[in-house]
Amino acid sequence: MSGTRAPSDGRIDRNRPLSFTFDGRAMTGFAGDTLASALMANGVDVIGRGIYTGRPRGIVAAGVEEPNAIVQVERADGVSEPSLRATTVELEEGLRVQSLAGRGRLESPGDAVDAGRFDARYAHCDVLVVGGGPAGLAAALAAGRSGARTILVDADTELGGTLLGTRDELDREPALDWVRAAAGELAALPETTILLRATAIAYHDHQDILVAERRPDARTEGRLWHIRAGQVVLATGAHERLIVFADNDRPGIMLASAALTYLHRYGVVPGQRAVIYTTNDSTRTAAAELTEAGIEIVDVVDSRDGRAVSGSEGGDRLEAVVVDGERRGCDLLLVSGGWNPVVHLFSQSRGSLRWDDGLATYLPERAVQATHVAGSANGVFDLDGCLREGAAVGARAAAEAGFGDGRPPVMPAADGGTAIGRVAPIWFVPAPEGETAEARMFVDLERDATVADIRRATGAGLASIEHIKRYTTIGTAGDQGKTSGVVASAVAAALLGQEPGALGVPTFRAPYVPISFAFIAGRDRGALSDPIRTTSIQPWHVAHGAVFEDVGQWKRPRFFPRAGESMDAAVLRECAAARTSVGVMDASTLGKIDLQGPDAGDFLDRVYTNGFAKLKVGSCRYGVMCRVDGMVFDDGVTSRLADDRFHMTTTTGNAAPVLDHLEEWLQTEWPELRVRATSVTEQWATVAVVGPRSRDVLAVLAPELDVSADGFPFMTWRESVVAGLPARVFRISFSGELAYEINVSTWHGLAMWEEVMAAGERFGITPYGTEAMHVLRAEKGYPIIGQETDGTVTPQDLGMEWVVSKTKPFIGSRSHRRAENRRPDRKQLVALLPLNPDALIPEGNQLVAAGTDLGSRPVPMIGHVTSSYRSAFLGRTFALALVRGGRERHGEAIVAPLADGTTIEAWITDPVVVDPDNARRDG
Amino acid sequence: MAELRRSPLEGVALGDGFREVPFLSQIDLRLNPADEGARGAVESVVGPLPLVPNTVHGGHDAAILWLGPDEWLVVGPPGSAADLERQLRDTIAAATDAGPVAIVDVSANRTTLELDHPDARAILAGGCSIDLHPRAFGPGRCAQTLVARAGVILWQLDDAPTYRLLVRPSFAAYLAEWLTDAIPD
Amino acid sequence: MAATPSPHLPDHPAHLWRNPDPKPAYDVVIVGGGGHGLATAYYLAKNHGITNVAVLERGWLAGGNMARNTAIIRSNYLWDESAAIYEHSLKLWEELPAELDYDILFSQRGVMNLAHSLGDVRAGQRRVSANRLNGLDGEWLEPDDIARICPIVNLSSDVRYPVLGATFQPRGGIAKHDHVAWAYARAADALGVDLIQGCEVTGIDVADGRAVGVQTSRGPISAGRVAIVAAGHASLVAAMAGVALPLQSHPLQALVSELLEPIHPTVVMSNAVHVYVSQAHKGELVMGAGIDSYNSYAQRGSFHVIEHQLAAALELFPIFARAHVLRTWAGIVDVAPDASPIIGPTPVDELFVNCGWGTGGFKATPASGWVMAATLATGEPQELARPYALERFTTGALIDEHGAAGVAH
Amino acid sequence: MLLITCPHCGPRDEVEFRYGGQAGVASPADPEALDDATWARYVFFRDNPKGPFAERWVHAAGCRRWFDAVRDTVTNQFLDPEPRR
Repeated sequence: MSGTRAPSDGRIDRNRPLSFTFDGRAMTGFAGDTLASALMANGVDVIGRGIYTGRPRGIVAAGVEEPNAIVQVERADGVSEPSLRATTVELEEGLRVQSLAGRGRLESPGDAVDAGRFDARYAHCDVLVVGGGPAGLAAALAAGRSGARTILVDADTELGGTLLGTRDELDREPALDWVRAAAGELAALPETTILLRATAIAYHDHQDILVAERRPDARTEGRLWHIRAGQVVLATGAHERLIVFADNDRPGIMLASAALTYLHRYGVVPGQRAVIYTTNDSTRTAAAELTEAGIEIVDVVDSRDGRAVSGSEGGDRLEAVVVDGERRGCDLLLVSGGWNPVVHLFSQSRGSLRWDDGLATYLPERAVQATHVAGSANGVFDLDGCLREGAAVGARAAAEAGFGDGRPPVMPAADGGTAIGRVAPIWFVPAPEGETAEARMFVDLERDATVADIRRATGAGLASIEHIKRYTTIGTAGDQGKTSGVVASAVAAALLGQEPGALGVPTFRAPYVPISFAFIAGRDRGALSDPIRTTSIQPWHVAHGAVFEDVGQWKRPRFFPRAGESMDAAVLRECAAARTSVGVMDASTLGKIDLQGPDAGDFLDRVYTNGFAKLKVGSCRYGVMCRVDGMVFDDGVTSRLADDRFHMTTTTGNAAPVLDHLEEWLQTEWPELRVRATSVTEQWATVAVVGPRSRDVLAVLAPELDVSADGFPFMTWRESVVAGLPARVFRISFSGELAYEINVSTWHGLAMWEEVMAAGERFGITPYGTEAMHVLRAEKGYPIIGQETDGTVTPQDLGMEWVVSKTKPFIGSRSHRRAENRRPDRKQLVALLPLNPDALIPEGNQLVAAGTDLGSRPVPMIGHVTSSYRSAFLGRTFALALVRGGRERHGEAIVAPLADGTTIEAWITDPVVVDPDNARRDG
Repeated sequence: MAELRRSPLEGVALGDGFREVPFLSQIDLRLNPADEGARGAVESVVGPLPLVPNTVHGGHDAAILWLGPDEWLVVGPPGSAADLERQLRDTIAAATDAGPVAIVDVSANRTTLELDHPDARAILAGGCSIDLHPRAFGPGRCAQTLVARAGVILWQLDDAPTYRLLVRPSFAAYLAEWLTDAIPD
Repeated sequence: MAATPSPHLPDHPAHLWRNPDPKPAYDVVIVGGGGHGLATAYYLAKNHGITNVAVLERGWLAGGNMARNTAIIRSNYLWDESAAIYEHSLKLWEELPAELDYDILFSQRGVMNLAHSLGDVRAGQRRVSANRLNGLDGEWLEPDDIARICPIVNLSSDVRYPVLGATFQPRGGIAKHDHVAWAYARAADALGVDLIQGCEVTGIDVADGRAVGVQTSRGPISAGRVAIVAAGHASLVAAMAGVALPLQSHPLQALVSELLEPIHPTVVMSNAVHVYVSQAHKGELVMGAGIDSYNSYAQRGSFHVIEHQLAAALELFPIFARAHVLRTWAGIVDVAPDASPIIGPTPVDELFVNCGWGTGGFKATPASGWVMAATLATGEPQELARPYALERFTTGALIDEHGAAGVAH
Repeated sequence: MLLITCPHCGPRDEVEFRYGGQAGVASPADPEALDDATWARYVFFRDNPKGPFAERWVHAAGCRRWFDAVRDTVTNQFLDPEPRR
């Protein structure tokens, strides 16, 4: 016989039927059912198959420890989720459930992105109570009444824990009446929060507990709580264990407590003729309760009487068990092999465990964090004891958090209670036919692993539980060995001739229950997966069809194509405009740092390779920074605003790292320097006006400003009004052209850009993006940090001895004198001119000496291309490259072997290929 | 010039319960609080500096926020920064016993979002790890912290609670989208 | 060739190793019974005939990083020195199943490294070009090629960081880490090497500047040569002999999903968003994240690393949304300033180190053991190991695998 | 997620901080006077203890101040309740 729905009883809502399908068969359950209880009530025996053996498997448990009933669930909205435990899925209308043979399926709901939405919540409390059973409720009441900020989390849909599945009484009233009253009181406490359907999945360092809350009717499907708790009470309960004997995996064999839970909570009669097989007192009332439900009790087999079940018979459903060599017909075997306190979170918190012989299991021993354990999680199994310990621990936790006097509140008295007494464990029942039956003695049902597997592992020489776990895969499935871990350890110990607690258990890993990737990713998806940073001029770029590139978190215009124009054509056009007339680009993303203080000049002398202390007010200077190891870290132009004030610029990507670097040296090495560094990156928008007509544009915009070559020379800056806006204008150039960088308040960035465009219209002013910017600077041999450099390049390698002081120390100066950094064959920056002026060497391509044999491997490489472009100005291609001893090779040929087997030959030249005399820039 | 200014969230549709307060004046002050000359000079202009970390003197219209043991942010109404900076520089220059004070106009370096929503705490707790419970964080408190992936100066104005979030312009659209998306159920 | 993914694992051999008590003296004592230590012992015995060797393991064999990595194998490193040693390793991998007669589930399903920015593209092209000239199988993939090889990668231009291309090494892949370690252990044991577990080294005996033995929790053991092959704990062991190593130990986190039907046919890495993922033989997704910033021996990291990793992973692989995290864990990686290993002699005679493998340790296992064995056999650095000498930090001749992924713009 | 106590701002989540490695490594007063080995020791060699470790953090997303703390690298517990400056 299979399970049936009882005519009454249970905490389901029989007025709310819900339809669902299982492997295509239409079924009905009720609100309040789990998928497992509904399946059982519909007479389903086989929910899945053993992953290796293919043997039929039924429902074993009623909670997260279920090893068998694992299914694929498709919701009405089309979302399909693999590998869910039917025992933890709340039944809802329209579920389409499929059995699985060990592996789940990932499916996209059509072409649509998964509609599921999850979020996160940070929370802080004085006392966190995990588990809303009797011990947890008592603890929460004690803590909550003290005024402590208390959070109670419970994985179930309602509070009560095991009481939901028993008929226990308190003060001679149904225990659930007390639960209801306690829940009501807690809900009314202003500083107490109750989270239901909320599973604590991880206990990290510093009292950081992750709680996954399922929210079936909310806008977010789930919420991941990050709870920082002053004190933590773990009232996480215990899982009943199976007993290992031959063919112990047959549908109809289930945990005793689970069977009673199905009966009392869900109104499901799990079978008709039952044998109870127990090792302890927790099944004491089971027979009476089953009898009351009309189930015939065939036998009660108690290990403490020296009796044992050694085998089972049947097909897809249990038909009989073998008790002390005799066949007993039954369709239900209720098993209680003892109890495993749920110590997962305690262990994750680094608490230590100890073996307890009386309970034949591991118990919490010593906490490392502010962790308290109460109730059956602590080995206390009687209801009275759970309430008393819960109340005591809750009060103590609150007191340690500074609330209340630590005295526990009075709890109601349990009538009788459900102590388990001493456990007489049976790790596995020997079979009459000997060891051959061990291949049918299942230890880990989810991994289909048996006593035979463990015997093989120990026989191979393995003596560590971690090795045995890996050899057998026991404990590695989704249930993480909740029912099997202690048994496996004890079986292995027995086979090795050791005591049951000798081997310990494998490390408990977070999460306590499996949690979906989407649940953890939360809202950090799509547009919110990472900030998109844009400048104040972005609306113009978008309106004018810019193509963007990602530069860190920034989106920067790469080029501005006209209709039908290719990137190459657009970039050539943009470059030509800058070299022949005037171009404009948005340089707002450059890092900017305001440095103030009497020692600012000295400070810059120490952080830049060149000198700044003597820079005149009103002047600008290019500088290079190195790391302590002497490698180039960043570069930029720094201008003196006043005797005690500088305006530093950094590369876009290094804006934050450079500020951090400056603060680090200021705060930790040179606190005596009176310098303050403040980021002004986003205070200023920067519009670079570039080209021979840039002066004309500026003259139009700033009529009061003397823009003549003598009045506003190269590498100086002016404070001025430009287009009616207060501005700082820097005459600096990253293109080799006459150029100005106009800085205005970010509020004015777009207005300034528009004014520049209007003023430049008569000169054909052309906006350009990062690509043209890269070409223009490359033509001048200006390196880009991160493109010409890769953390292994010194300023000398870049041909920048001129920027490296010989007379003063700076960060990294000592490293430049190390042997390796003085080698003449270091890779040095050069330009390459392909013999074929149309041939473009791919960026990144490696280089070999002319005449190198390319027919064998490895081919000796002497450098690589860092940048490669078509130059509008030169009417040809060119590249920058780092080449071994490159400075001595000017005029030599070099070869780039391409991926397709062809080669490009090029001449090595000085890195400056346009206007080496700087006549254009200085014009 | 007001017509030429654009705030970072101009034209951006924002969710209920929050709005941009654009163009506030902001001056970053750096000085050693033990330097009585410098502190006296500064305080003669802006009023007492909050010396307790993460606290604020003042309110909606004018306030000083503690940013670090030697750093404060002076917030004022739009258009007041230039005068204030000049006044500070003049006063410090005249104070012969004042050590160095760094003064930087950072008005455009951050914009301000004001969150006035009954669930403001919960919304922020969706991405901000600091404890916003009234016992821990109330009116007159500020903190430099993270909300989701954006750095902010978080500042509680009143018991409502109303919060201000000062954020870099380039992160403002992200933060606004995050807040709009966060309005809880 | 790629084995067809199947939930079935091959049976392990019925005998793996003896569990001998330590002898009073060995020619070579290897401190550390991880993959590298076991491989070193095996090649000492097999290539050099040196079998009077003990491998001392504090816990259980291969229970450190070998048990905690994501089992990715590739050799497509940028620098010549790196490519040489990792390619030697890959060649050894290709022979390993037959040589060790153990199904280590070595699957050459290819390793793809995604580029999300123009800088990534440039760096990827540079690496592929170097790989090809060094004789490695490196390819550059355009998005269409990526779709062909791994259809589940999201190649939409609407994602936050669109995929612009990828490097690909077809010979790269994965293997089953425990099987690899046990295969080496079994083979070394069979050749006479003593694998001694539960034996913690508490001191290194140095006399006249020469290492002569070790103190252990199971008594003193004298040794002709001592090799420290202890991964995350290398600097602690070396310190026992007064040798300082430029290493910092950090957590490196990883996670695994439940068993899933085959969906992910290759290995995909994305340094830019700190994700790497493959689907192991039984069907679980195995995923690694970035290194936690702080020093730690805790074998656990901080959860925000996992949160970032999964958010990034779902941008790349939306279909993973409903896969479940089953377990998370961390190894302890020892990282040198240039992110390259340190192999060879130390200032103490007869004391050798092999450490600093950072995130590259698993794939290097065969070559690491090979070159270390040769170094121990001759007392001189093996040719491939020579660039990895401790002295490079003094001369400045670093092999900067950090810098090779320069990210500033 | 570690909870790190900034000496100014109090306890904050780890993501607000950046790690600075070993504390108390002073830069040499006169680097030029050092031989290559000594210089290399300063640049590249740091303690890597298992147990208490004096280290530096900067409250990068907060007050931007650097501070020292002692943390056990096995338990991650900070040993000074109030980190030293």
